[in-house]
Amino acid sequence: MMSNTLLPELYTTMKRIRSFEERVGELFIKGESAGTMLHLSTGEEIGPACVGTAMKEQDTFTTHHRGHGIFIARGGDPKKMLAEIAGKKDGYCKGKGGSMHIADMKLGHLGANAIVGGGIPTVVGAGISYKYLKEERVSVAFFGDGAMQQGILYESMNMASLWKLPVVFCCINNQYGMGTKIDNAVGYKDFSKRAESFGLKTLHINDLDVENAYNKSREIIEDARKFQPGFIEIECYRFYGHARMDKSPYRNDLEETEMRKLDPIDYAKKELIKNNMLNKEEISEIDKNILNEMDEAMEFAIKSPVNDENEIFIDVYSEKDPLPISIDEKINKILSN
Amino acid sequence: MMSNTLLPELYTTMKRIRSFEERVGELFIKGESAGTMLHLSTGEEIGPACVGTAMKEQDTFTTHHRGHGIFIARGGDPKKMLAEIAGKKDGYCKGKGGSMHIADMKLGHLGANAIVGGGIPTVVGAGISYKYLKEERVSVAFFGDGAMQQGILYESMNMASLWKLPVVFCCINNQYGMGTKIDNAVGYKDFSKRAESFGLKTLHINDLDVENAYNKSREIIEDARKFQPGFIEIECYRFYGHARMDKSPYRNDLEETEMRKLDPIDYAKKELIKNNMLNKEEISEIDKNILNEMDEAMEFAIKSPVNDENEIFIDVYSEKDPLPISIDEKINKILSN
Amino acid sequence: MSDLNQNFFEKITYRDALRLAIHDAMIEDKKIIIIGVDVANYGGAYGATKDLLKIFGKERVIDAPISEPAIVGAAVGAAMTGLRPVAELMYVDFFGMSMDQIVNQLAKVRYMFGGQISAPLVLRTQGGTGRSAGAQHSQSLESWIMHTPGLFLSMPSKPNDAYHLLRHALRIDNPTIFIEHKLLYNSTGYLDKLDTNFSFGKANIIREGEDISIISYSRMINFAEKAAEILNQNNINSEIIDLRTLNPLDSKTIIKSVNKTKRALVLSESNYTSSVPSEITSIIFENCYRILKKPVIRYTAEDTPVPVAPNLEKNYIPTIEKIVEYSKKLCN
Amino acid sequence: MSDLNQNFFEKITYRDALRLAIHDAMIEDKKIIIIGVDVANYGGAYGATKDLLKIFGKERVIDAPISEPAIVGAAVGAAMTGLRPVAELMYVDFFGMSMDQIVNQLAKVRYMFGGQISAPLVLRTQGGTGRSAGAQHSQSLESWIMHTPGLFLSMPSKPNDAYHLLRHALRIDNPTIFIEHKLLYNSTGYLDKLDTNFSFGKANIIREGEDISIISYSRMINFAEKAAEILNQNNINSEIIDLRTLNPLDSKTIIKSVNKTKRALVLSESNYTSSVPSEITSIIFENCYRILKKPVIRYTAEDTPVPVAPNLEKNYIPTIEKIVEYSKKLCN
Ligand SMILES: Cc1ncc(C[n+]2csc(CCOP(=O)(O)OP(=O)(O)O)c2C)c(N)n1
Ligand SMILES: Cc1ncc(C[n+]2csc(CCOP(=O)(O)OP(=O)(O)O)c2C)c(N)n1
Ligand SMILES: [Mg+2]
Ligand SMILES: [Mg+2]
Repeated sequence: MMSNTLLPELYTTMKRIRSFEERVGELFIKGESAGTMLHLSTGEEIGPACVGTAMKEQDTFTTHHRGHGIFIARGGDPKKMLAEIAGKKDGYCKGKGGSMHIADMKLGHLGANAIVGGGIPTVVGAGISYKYLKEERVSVAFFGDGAMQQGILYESMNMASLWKLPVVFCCINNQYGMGTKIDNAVGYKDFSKRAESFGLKTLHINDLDVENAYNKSREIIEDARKFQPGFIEIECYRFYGHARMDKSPYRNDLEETEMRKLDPIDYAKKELIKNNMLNKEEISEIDKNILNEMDEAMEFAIKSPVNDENEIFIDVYSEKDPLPISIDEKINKILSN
Repeated sequence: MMSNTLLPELYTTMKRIRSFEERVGELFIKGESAGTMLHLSTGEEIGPACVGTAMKEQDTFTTHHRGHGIFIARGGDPKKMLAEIAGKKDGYCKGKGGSMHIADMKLGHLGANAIVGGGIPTVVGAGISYKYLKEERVSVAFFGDGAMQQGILYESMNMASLWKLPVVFCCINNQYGMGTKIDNAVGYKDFSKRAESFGLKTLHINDLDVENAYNKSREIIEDARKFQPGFIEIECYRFYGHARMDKSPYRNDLEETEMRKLDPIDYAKKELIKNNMLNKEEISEIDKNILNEMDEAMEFAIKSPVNDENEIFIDVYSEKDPLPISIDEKINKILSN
Repeated sequence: MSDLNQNFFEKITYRDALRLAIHDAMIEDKKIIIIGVDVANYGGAYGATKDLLKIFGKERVIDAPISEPAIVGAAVGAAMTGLRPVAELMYVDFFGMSMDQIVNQLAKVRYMFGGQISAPLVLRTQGGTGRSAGAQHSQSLESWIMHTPGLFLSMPSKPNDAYHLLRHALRIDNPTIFIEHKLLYNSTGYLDKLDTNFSFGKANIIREGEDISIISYSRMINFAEKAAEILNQNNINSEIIDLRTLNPLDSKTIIKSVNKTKRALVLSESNYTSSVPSEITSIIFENCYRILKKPVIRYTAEDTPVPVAPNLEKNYIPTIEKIVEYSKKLCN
Repeated sequence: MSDLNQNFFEKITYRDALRLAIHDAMIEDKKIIIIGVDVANYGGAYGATKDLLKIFGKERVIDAPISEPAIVGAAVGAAMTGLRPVAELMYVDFFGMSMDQIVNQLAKVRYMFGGQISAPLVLRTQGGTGRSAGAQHSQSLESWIMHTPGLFLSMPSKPNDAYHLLRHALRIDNPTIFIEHKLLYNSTGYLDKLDTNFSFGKANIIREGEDISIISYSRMINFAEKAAEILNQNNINSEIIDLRTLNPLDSKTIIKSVNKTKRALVLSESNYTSSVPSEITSIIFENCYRILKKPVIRYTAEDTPVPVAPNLEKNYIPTIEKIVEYSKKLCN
């Protein structure tokens, strides 16, 4: 393995993301997922891998609804993630958040969000904190191309620029917002230009070279650390439907077939071999380890117990406060009047 | 009077605006205004005059809270405007809307708005209507520099651009949002660049030549009519406080004195004389007529009757619906149980 | 949607009743357009506008960018200038970002402008739990709307009501907020397009009874009906009132029923506090407190956000068993 | 704010009590920052943050662009990462555009994320009528917030309460929505910084009486007090309960009072339907319906938008005369 390359690591990250998402699909098929609102990042691994790897340990982030990949890239534990997606007690959020609200404060995951654009201003606030507290941290908001049409993004960009915050806005442009192709949602398609006009430093990634993407992303992140906020757009393709139930009838098979050929993982694998960074056996070994890891995660998630019913009432207010009174208690009290 | 110039007309419009706003101030001092939330456009007349004159009769618009000037430029009747500002029955909205909600559907005034940015998407909707109904109308949203930081503006710009709507966004940049100077609110100050990045044709006016501003604005409006939506920024200076009570302690006198020298009306007057378009007497005549008109409007507003109390309940629902039951009636009915 | 010309359907889904309503209205009135995220190509996240793009074309069925505030705002503008938009918010939870345009603009246009104009549009959306969609995609936010003067509010539980309420909303001059329920789309019932009994603003007495009035709307009606069967086996004859519209609210029918049964259970999937159920409870007490045999009970979702975990989500909202239990206690 | 070190003020404005509270908290806790439109240079539209910029500098007192959704969102993010923001919305009406960040984010952060974190911030704003500010600048929107699990809600009427509630909100781990009233800023009262009687979540019995309970909060307390004097001259001895916080709500004190007086008038400036007053009315009936001598009355603003015309605006909200009139009728 060459020492001046991160490609093996980046490959591994992408592969782990893909394998993880496969397990999410499996969990669903097994009837073990909490609901069907499972948004897979299959095919989009380059973004999470390059930006996720470029971030430092102390950095934080928010994600959109399609955030599993990003969290995996940032060290998320597949066990606790799958358990969360299954709505189980051992999940990151005790199963109360599910796929769209995974969070882990220890790893700097300030939360996934089911509201398109909802988690974007969070990083502005984090940036305010880090700058004020003189902590050398960057906070990154990940979101889709759809969120480029949410006004709060521009409010947030302006704030980051105005207050020179250590913040990066990262758009994973997978060409679709649900069933709507980007051309049907965007009047003029140059997202970097939008971000520039708000004073951000920009980066537009539109190829499969994850290492290059990583190097460039690192510059943006490090500039942000020096209070020049940035914007990264990573173009990719959503390989499958919007959520687990969607078969994408609104786009044609040819497009899917063609676009799926632009597979960042295949590309990285070929590069690894071509440049003698890893041989086939080494790659197989990596892949196998990943599969094992994910097998264990599956088992963990499925075996994880469900919550006690009382869990409904916990975490609404702080631990010091009494739990909200249940409706049952309220009603019985009234009936006893 | 030269025939190929509109300067006399533009001068008259600006002067009427200024005189009108003086009367609004007077109304307040006399204790005849409904409240104190009166936002004068004194010093900012160039924008309303150039864009307002560039619009055609059938065109429509929304304004922000500082919208008197625009409406005057679009033919608003000072009588009914002042009566509205006084909260009287003869006002445009029966005194129920006041200064911040003047509207007149007959003149295409789709409404002033007290929510910064609130009236912007309205013109997108108007644009959808006109395009669908094949009416050759343009709809213009007027707003301040503060609204450039409201996300809904960018959502609206994108829609106008995506759907190629006959819509123009017009920013009256008076350098302040209340007590906040534009540099403390905007990270990177090139509004045209923002608008361009959403696919709009842009125009930035930053001098006192109202006729030139008018000619350029007309191009933007006519392009919009051909479905190329546009953006106009007109830089100016808010001569007085934010609202009638504000003495602008947050900005220094020197700045005010210097900036007030950039008076579009003085400038136009000098141009008129220099170019022999009007002589001093003719200008005095115009000014006098305007003063008379405003005197009459004042009298009208002050004499206009107040509303019957029952007016509270009217216009909540359509004429076909019963009026909302008053609280008094509700309570008395319950008490009679 | 094969039977476009049929007038009576013995069994039709709630979804298809909605589609038919929009379809029929659009045939009648060229001013009606549809606008929303994924309403055209995708046919609506819950399929309520499926195929309408094909039938009416992209000038009338418009996929919008994910810009909910501007979607509502643009619909308001279009409604003010001659069109009659059916705007869709994919989830009622997106009221959050849209409340300015809904409450400060839409609801007040007519009033602020002294009656010069109104914004006759229908804002369709759907809410409720049942899909483990979590705290931001499962709320019941009708209380915000019912609290806002100027907005009609429809929440049908049955296909026939869905059809007629939507048709009505597309004819009148007031804006209507139309809240569907994500678990009702596949539910079925009859549809009589020529129904002469349907009357806007009137509650529907789904079941007559003497022992207890169960007052509800939207999906909870189904729960009430199932509970009623069980109660019946226990010799409790319940009257079920489906409010159908929350503004206007048919308090007369509620009061009349409670005056008869002298017991009332208000059933809703919304949160408990400061809510539609609080309103209805107040109205019943105000008018019937002297004759009530027992206090009015409001049975709602817990006063917490909605959890994802299916076992929690299930118990988060009212259950049929508990409806039965409380009803029995009321009838004791 | 000359007497920064004083502990007791015989007469201080509501505005200055708020300023002092923020000031004192900021001295104590370096994590507190202020963020909002015109909070720094301008000192707040209603002056509640005047001079704080000078004292604490622009790192802690931050003028924000007019981007309310992002202001709330940024405050949430800052609160999640170690600070304790006091965010300001200049008018409560701007809840409209901010509800997503308030309700879908702020209120749910702790719950959705399984208790890992909370967003301990205070969102200050002001509402109400009285300045002819019109339909979009005069609303009373506390009902939306009280309906939302996860948000504490304070609406003080007196300087002393304003001070202590704000101090409390800046110490606890829950987010608090803090709604002031535009006509209260110049009102005066005492302030005892060391007040040991003050207890968070407890209603304040402003006046004890036996004949009728008037339950209210915010500016309407002043109306209630004036009405009480007149009632007193008519031999009606009213008990006034100032709720101070709507979440938590001190139902115990309400119920205890009504159990004594057997008559209740719920007084609020909000709209009537599906509201805080509906909630309180329900609670009273539920607990006291058997002993009530008369139905509970909820006296609120009319169910219409707020008109600008001063003569209309005045009658749009409760009046002292009518409070007296209804109270008399209740005591008949
Ligand atoms: C504010 C809001 N509007 C609509 C939705 C419904 N929705 C969920 S995901 C999605 C598409 C988002 O597209 P994009 O941002 O590109 O992310 P992607 O799904 O492609 O990763 C939509 C419309 C939502 N969750 N939030
Ligand atoms: C959404 C919103 N935020 C804040 C305000 C309070 N406010 C009224 S006018 C104003 C300043 C607006 O500045 P700008 O848009 O530049 O217009 P100008 O007053 O300078 O004409 C502010 C902050 C408001 N009305 N609406
Ligand atoms: Mg996408
Ligand atoms: Mg300005």
